[in-house]
Formats: sequence, structure tokens, C-alpha cells
Amino acid sequence: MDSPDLGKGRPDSTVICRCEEITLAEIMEAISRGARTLDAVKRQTRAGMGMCQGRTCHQAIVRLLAAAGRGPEQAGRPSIRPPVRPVLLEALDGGEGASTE
Amino acid sequence: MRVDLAVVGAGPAGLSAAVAAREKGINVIVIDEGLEPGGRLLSQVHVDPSKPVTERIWIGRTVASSLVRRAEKLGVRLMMATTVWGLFRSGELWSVMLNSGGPSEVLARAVLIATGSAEQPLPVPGWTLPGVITAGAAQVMVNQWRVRPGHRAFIVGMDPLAFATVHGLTMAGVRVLGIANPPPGVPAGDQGVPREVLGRLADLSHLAPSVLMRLGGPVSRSRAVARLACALYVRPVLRVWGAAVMLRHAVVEVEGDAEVSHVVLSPQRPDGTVAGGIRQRVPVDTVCLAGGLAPLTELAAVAGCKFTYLPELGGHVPLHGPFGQTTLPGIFVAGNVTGVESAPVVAEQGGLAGQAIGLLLNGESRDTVEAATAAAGVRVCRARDQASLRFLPGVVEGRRAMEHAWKRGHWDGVTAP
Amino acid sequence: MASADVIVVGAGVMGCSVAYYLARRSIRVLAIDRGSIGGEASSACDGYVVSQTKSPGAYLALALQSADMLRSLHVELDADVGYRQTGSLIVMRTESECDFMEAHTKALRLQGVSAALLSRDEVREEEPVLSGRLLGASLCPDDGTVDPLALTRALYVNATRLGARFLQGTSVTRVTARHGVWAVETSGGTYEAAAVVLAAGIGLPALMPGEGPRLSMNPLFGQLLVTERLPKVLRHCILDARYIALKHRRAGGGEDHDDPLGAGFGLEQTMHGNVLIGNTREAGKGDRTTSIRGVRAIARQAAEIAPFLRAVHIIRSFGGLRPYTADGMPLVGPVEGQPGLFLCGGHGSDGITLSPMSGKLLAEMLVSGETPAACSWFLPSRLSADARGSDGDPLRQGRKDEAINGLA
Amino acid sequence: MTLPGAGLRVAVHSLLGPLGEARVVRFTFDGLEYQGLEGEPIAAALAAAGIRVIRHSERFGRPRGVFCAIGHCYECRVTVNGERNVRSCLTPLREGMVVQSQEPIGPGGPLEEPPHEG
Repeated sequence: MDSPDLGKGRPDSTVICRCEEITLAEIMEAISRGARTLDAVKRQTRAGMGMCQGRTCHQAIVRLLAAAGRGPEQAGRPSIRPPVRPVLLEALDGGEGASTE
Repeated sequence: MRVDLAVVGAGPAGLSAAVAAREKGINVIVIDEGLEPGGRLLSQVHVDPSKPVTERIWIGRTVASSLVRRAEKLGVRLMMATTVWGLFRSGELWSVMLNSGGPSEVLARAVLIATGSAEQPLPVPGWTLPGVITAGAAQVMVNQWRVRPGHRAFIVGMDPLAFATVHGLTMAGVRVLGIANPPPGVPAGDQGVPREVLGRLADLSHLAPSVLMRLGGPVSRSRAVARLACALYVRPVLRVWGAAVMLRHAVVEVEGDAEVSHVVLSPQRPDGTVAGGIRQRVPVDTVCLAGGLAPLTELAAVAGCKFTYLPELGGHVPLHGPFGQTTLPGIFVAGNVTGVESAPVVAEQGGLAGQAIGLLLNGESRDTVEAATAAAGVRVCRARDQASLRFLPGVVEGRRAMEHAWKRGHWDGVTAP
Repeated sequence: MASADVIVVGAGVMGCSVAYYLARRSIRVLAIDRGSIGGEASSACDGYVVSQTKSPGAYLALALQSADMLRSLHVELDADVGYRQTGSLIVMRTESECDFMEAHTKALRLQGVSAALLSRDEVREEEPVLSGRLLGASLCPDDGTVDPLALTRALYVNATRLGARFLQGTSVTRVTARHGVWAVETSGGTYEAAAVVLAAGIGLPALMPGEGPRLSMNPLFGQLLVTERLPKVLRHCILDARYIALKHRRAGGGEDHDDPLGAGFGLEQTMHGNVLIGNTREAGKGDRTTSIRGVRAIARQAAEIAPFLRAVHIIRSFGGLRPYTADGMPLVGPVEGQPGLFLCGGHGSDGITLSPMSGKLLAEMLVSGETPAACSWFLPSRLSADARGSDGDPLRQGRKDEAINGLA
Repeated sequence: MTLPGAGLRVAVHSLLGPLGEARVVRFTFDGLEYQGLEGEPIAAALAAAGIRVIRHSERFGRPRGVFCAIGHCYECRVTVNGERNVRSCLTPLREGMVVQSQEPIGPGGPLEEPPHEG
């Protein structure tokens, strides 16, 4: 069961953002280049731009930012814009029953 | 469609709130994207041997069914399989935007956000392989879908949800080989540090008294003792429901081609670093990641609620007052969205918020509402004291800090439209 | 002690471009941004590189030159900036739009833009997913699209590769000249340089030092929707003639449209497969939160022009504040009477398209001390001339027309 | 009642009791026919049938399956009756459903038909 070439998986290539498949190395590069917030990391790497809009990965990125000296208080909250879940465009249009304004 | 109160989330908080608000005579709708009402209750089963015999087994679905029956009997409308994608102010009302085939929005005088929490990531190398699921997903699969995710499972991360998952999988006939720490390093936080883990096990000792009590009980009393115990503790001989509890090992990688085939374990030092020793490859077809929970606050954010950062409650949470009122008139929060706690506490919180919203919408004064909800407040605290599961060790301090933050912000005037 | 040869205030696409083209000339650059690289308008916009929305004149010439640069920029930046020569289609829904576009394309062709009108059937052939109800479209095969994030990032990375330094999360509070040296006071201390370039978008006027001309910048808020990734469904960038006609009419003093959102339709598929659907232009908005009215207005237009989008998932809305100057023309060049002070901003909705050429021209002007003829329409001094009230200036009348054209 | 699937269903459970009655329905996944229980999430029916690879990722083309099971992560998205990116964990199974895995796509690829004509 034991084997000497275990752990060959390089942690750097671990995917952090599962939707856009952004690796740890890519996020670390953005941070080393001065990205200090979730939004800055997102713009530099696309992490958090996919179908889940960062719901799954953002806490891991917050931890990486914190390790780089940025407290979660400043770094931790992504800008959230509607829709908070993917929605068909026809539902945005409001259809027949739309009554806002 | 126009209602008095729209509740987003049909979990223990949302359903309890809906019942309490409806009892005050107001018109309530509950919206949830799940296929049936109950939220996470539907997948929760706990055994607490420290409780009296009649209370030892706690089945979430039973709790959910009774809440749903009460809600339906009172005339609460339940709108399932419906996703809320936005929350916008619409004059004096709130537009709750829906993606269902039915109405595209609900106009409400008040909205209760009871969206619960989300599992946090544990990015182990290989965690994207099919067969790697979250601890919560494992419970949904075996307890709600009634489908085994595989035959041989390994759990990564040691927290209440992880041990509940060991139990749930075992009950469903899945062989759980072991439970170990996540890989050390930043993405997983301190969840991969054995001495931090050991300190937290105290909160779980009642769930598996025979083993964890012996270890976690005395150890929990001080951090220094925990550190010492961790240094002394070497051999992974503990078993919980047949699964090896590997306190000093980390899963450093998940292997597989098209799907999971092995986990790779490495021994750890007490500070979490991987010791040089021999690695083990354990053949498994299922890996469950227990990364902990954090409030799911997106809707409060898009509505425009102010937030405050309280790690004791799970991170950034909407600033809220004693009834769950937020910094926006008409928007309320209850349940895990305000801080992660177990279902019985959450249900009491929901009840309090629902009662308060009902009274406020009926035009009662703030003082009246405060007096009327005093008993509910006591019930919340009692539920917290008696909780079998405590997800966040500092939750009481966190709640207190929120009270202060609310008062400091002078938000007391905010109630309902 | 000098901190750098040149300090660039603002690290959006414009600041990054200026920094890159200065660094390429071996100038020591320090770029300072209150937020992060491309954190404002540069990351909240579409990526159209479209000439046929503009009217003939200096502005169009600048856009064409910049588009030419974008075609080959990936080589020198060693990065895929997402430039794709997709061609653009401006779709027409009414007879009056057709009339307008007929005249408009004729004028464009005189300046070398190969815009041609297509019949209804030809539109369906060129872009099968568009509604059959469109009356026609004008096609410009030379147009395209670029990825704003990738472009900003590539300019930034290459600037740093050539030695430029960037300070993020640092607010500039004051810019002053002291004994021939420029001092830039920031939240993180004071930095000095021989020259300063203000490239701070809507924040530019507040940074103008001393008694110089008062600038005004009128931000217009633009909201967009982004879809899930799709297989390649769109061949072109699609824009809406009604909106273009409206802009030109409004700039010429015509009646305001009844739509306060200024919603004009635009559609493009990015290099990642997402479709961007835009775009509102709302005045008087202070923050970047998107609104249900804006989102709905865009969705409605999209469903009408490209019906397949009804059944596509929208994953996010977003928006940015576009910096518009009083006359609609960008500010690229030295500030009169303030030696060593330069401006690069006010590009409205065309900042991404115009960034390579604007940065390059500014670097040329800064290094040579001369203002190329191509830049004369964009010099900040035109606003000083306004302040002095030189009404009789024939150039000024010409520029007014240019400015009108510039709004496209 | 014989339960559809590959022997992974938890028919009896010492705490939760027996599985409730549900109609067995047929559906296809990538052209092959399977059976599931009406109204259960598509993801449940796929899991019960032993199907774990639900799609391949866009950037690296790697296999993906169910991850969170409650609609948060969008990993289990599939094409259902022609609609792309539907969460299989929150979509109830119906008789005759056509479910397809999603393969990497990109605008660099061949021009395809639009997903839907509205």
C-alpha cells in the first residue's frame, strides 16, 4: 500500500475556483502582484466568474488573501450583483405579470 | 402576487417563522428552490447518546413534516422549486424576483431571508474528481435521496458535520474507512492542524462518548493540555462507528482517473505540517469534504443590507437586531444566515422573527413586540444551551457582539414598512 | 528625491496603457491606484472595437488607429487579449433607422470604413440567430471585440516587466508642483516625479491641481448582463441602429428620448463563450449597483433582437461609470500652463478601444514635448480656450462638430 | 417493487424506515436508457444508476460529478430536454426526459446551432 512516489500531485496546480478552473498558482500570482481583495483576484484571474459566481471558492481565496496579510474584514466580501442564481433571460424580462414600476 | 410576508428559505428558520407570522393573521408565502419543504432538515439525522432515551434519535424529516403540516393548516403558501434571484425595493414594498414558470415576482411588505448557510471549500488536490462530494452532499444523498454515493468512503475534515456524515453513511450501508485532516496549508485554514482539531473535538465528545469523551473531554479544558495531548498522541487507534479517526494524518491528495480511486494519507506533526513518514494510499470510491459552514448572505447583499464581520458567527453577516430586523426597513433575517447554529436553535430564531414580523405588520409598537417576544428569546437561548451540535465555539460571544454592533449603529428605528 | 520619472495616477486600462508605452521608452514609471488594477470602469464594460458607430472625423481616426493596434497587440504583449475580428452588425428595426444608417454608412465609407448595408435576408444569412423582424443591418467586417480584463491585465503585466511599478490600494489626495517637481500626496506618503499623468477616469477632475482649468466629467452608468458560457452562437458584435441614431440626434441638439435609461442594444460573445448583453447609459448615478429597471430594459431588447437569448441563463449583471467630458471628446495631452502635467481620460464608453492609441500618443507627447497633429482635437487646452471664451475661433466650431461625432 | 438503479438505493434504513412509494420512470442519459423514480432529483437517479461523471469541465476538459447536492455549486449541471446548465440536483425526474452531459465548449469551436430558438 505504501509507495515512494505518492503525493506527486503538485499543490500549485490544485484548482481553487472549480467553475472557471483557476489554480492555486494563478491565484497566488495575482496576490503576489498586489491583488488585495476578492474582486481584485477575480479580475486578474476570473476566479469567481463562473456559474456559481464564487459561492464555492471565495472562502478559500479569502484565506489565501489573509495569509498574504489582508484581513478578511477588508478582503472578504465579494461584490454581489443580481441574479444571485443563473436565471433565464425571459424571467428577467418579467413576462406578463411584471408589475415593478 | 402580493403578500404581507415573503419568506425565502423553507428550512427550520423559514418554516418556523412562517407559522409564527401566520398565527398573527398575516398573509405569508414561503419560497424555496428545493423540491420539497424542509431545507437541510430533510437530510439530518442525529444520535445523541447523552440525551434521555426518548430524545436520543433526532430525525430532521420528522421535524420538517410537522412544521409543514402546521404551516399548511394555517394557510401558509409554500412555493417550492422556485429560485429567488433578486430582491429590489419597489416603493414601499419589496420585489422578490422569481425564476419559476409561474409569477415572475412577489411583492411583499416584509421579506424574511432564511437562506441558511453554505459549505466551505476544502481544496484538496484532486477534489474536483467525481466521487468527491461535500459532507452535506453525502447526507443529502443517503438520508434524503436514499442513494449511496459509493461503497467505500473516506472523510476529510473533523467537525460536527463530518462525524454526522460518518454516522449517516454507515447507517446507509456505506463503509467509512476513516476520517482525517485536510491537507495543511492556507486554502484549508486551520482545519488541517491537529491540535486545533483536538481542541474542537470536545464539543463533539457526547456524540461518541466511548472514544471521543476519553480523548476530547479532558483535553478540551485548556489549550495547553490539548497541545500536550496532541504531542503525546501518536497511534490512530480510535474508531467512531467503525471509521478510523486519524487525528495525526492528513489527506494530501485524492487520486483517480475519471473518478476517485484512492486517498493519499500523510502523517502530520501537531502543528499540521506533514511529517516525513510513510504515506499510505487507501482505495476508496467516495471522499467527503467537511469544510464547515458559513452564512449564505447573497440576497441580503443584493438587497443592500449593511454587514458586519464577526468570525464567531461564521464571517460576514448582515447587521441585525433582536427580531432579525436589518438596516433596511422591511428586510429581516433569521437562521444560519445570521450565524451558524444547529436546527433546534434556528427553528426558535425563526419563530421569534416570525412572531415579531407578524406583530409589526399588524401595526404593534416596538415596545409591545419586544415584550411579546421575550419568551421566544428565552427559548432561543435555552435551545442554544441544550444543543447537541455546536458548529461555532464562540457563537454566544458572537451573538453578544452583534447586539452591541446593532445598538452602536443606532438602527433601532428600523422595523417594517 | 524623485520617486520615478513619471507618476501615473489611475491604473485602469488607460493608466496601464500609459505606463506600458512610457516604460517601453525606458521611462521610470510609478502608477498609483486607490483600488486595484482595472477595478473600476475598465472591468465593467463591453469589449466592442467598433468603428461604424462613430461619425467621420478625428475621433473615428483615433478609433481606427487604435483598432489597428489591437489587431497585433497580442504579439508584443505576448498574451491573448481576446481580440477577435468578428465584424460588427448594426441592426435596423424601422424605416427611419434605415434612412439614417444609409446616410451614415455613406459618410463612413468616405473615411475608409467598409460599412455596407444588408437586406433582411442577408442579415439572417450573416447572423442566423437574429430576429426575422429586423429590416436590415449595416455590416463592417473590420470591426471586432477585445477582452477588457485581459487587455488591462496584459498592459499591466508588460508595464511591470519593463520596470514600471504599481501601487494599489493607495489614494492620491493632492497633486502639486513644487519648484519644477511634481509632488503626489497619497494615503501612503508623498511621491515625486518630473511629470504626472492623470488617468483616473471619473476621478480625474478632483485631482486637477492649482488654478488650472476646471474640468467636469459626467459619468454615465452602463449596465450589462452576462450569460452562461455558450457554444459559438454569434459571429459578430451586434449593435442597435436606433440607439446610434438617437445619440447623433441628441448630440445635434435634438429632443431627448423618453427612455431615461438610455438603453441601447449591444451583443457580443467573449473569448470564453459568455455573451455580454448591454447597455444602459444612465446619468446621475453615483454607485455601481445594477437596477431591476436597467436589467429588464436590457433583457427586453435582447429578447426582441435575438430571440434565442430568452432561453439562455444570465449569470450576473454588472455596471460601470463611463467618464464623459463636457464636449464628449477625450482628454489626451499636456495641460497648458502646468508644465509636466498630462491628462489621459474622459474616453466615455470607448476607453477600452481607445486605450492603446491614447497611451501611445500620450507617451510620445510626454517624451518629445511636442503634440502630434493627430492629437490636436483631444488636447486639454481646448477647454482652457472655452474658459477664455474665444467664440470666434474657427477651429472651435470645427471641434464642436467633432465633439458631436465623438459622442458615437 | 424492484428499485431502479445499480444497487445503490437505501431501500430500508433502521432510523428512517422504508423508502416511500414512487412510480418508476424511464429517461435517457447521453442516449442510453435508464430508470429512476418519478420526482426524485435527476442527480439522484443518475447516482442510483452508478453514473458519476456528469460532464467535463470547460477549461481542462476534466470529469465532474455531483458535489454539493443542494444547488449551490452548479457542478452537476446537465442539459435537460435541450435546456443547458440545469442543476440535476434540483430538477425533478419525469418520464421520458432527455438528459445530456455537457462537454467543453468554446467560441473557438465549430459554429453550432443556438441552444434554443425562442
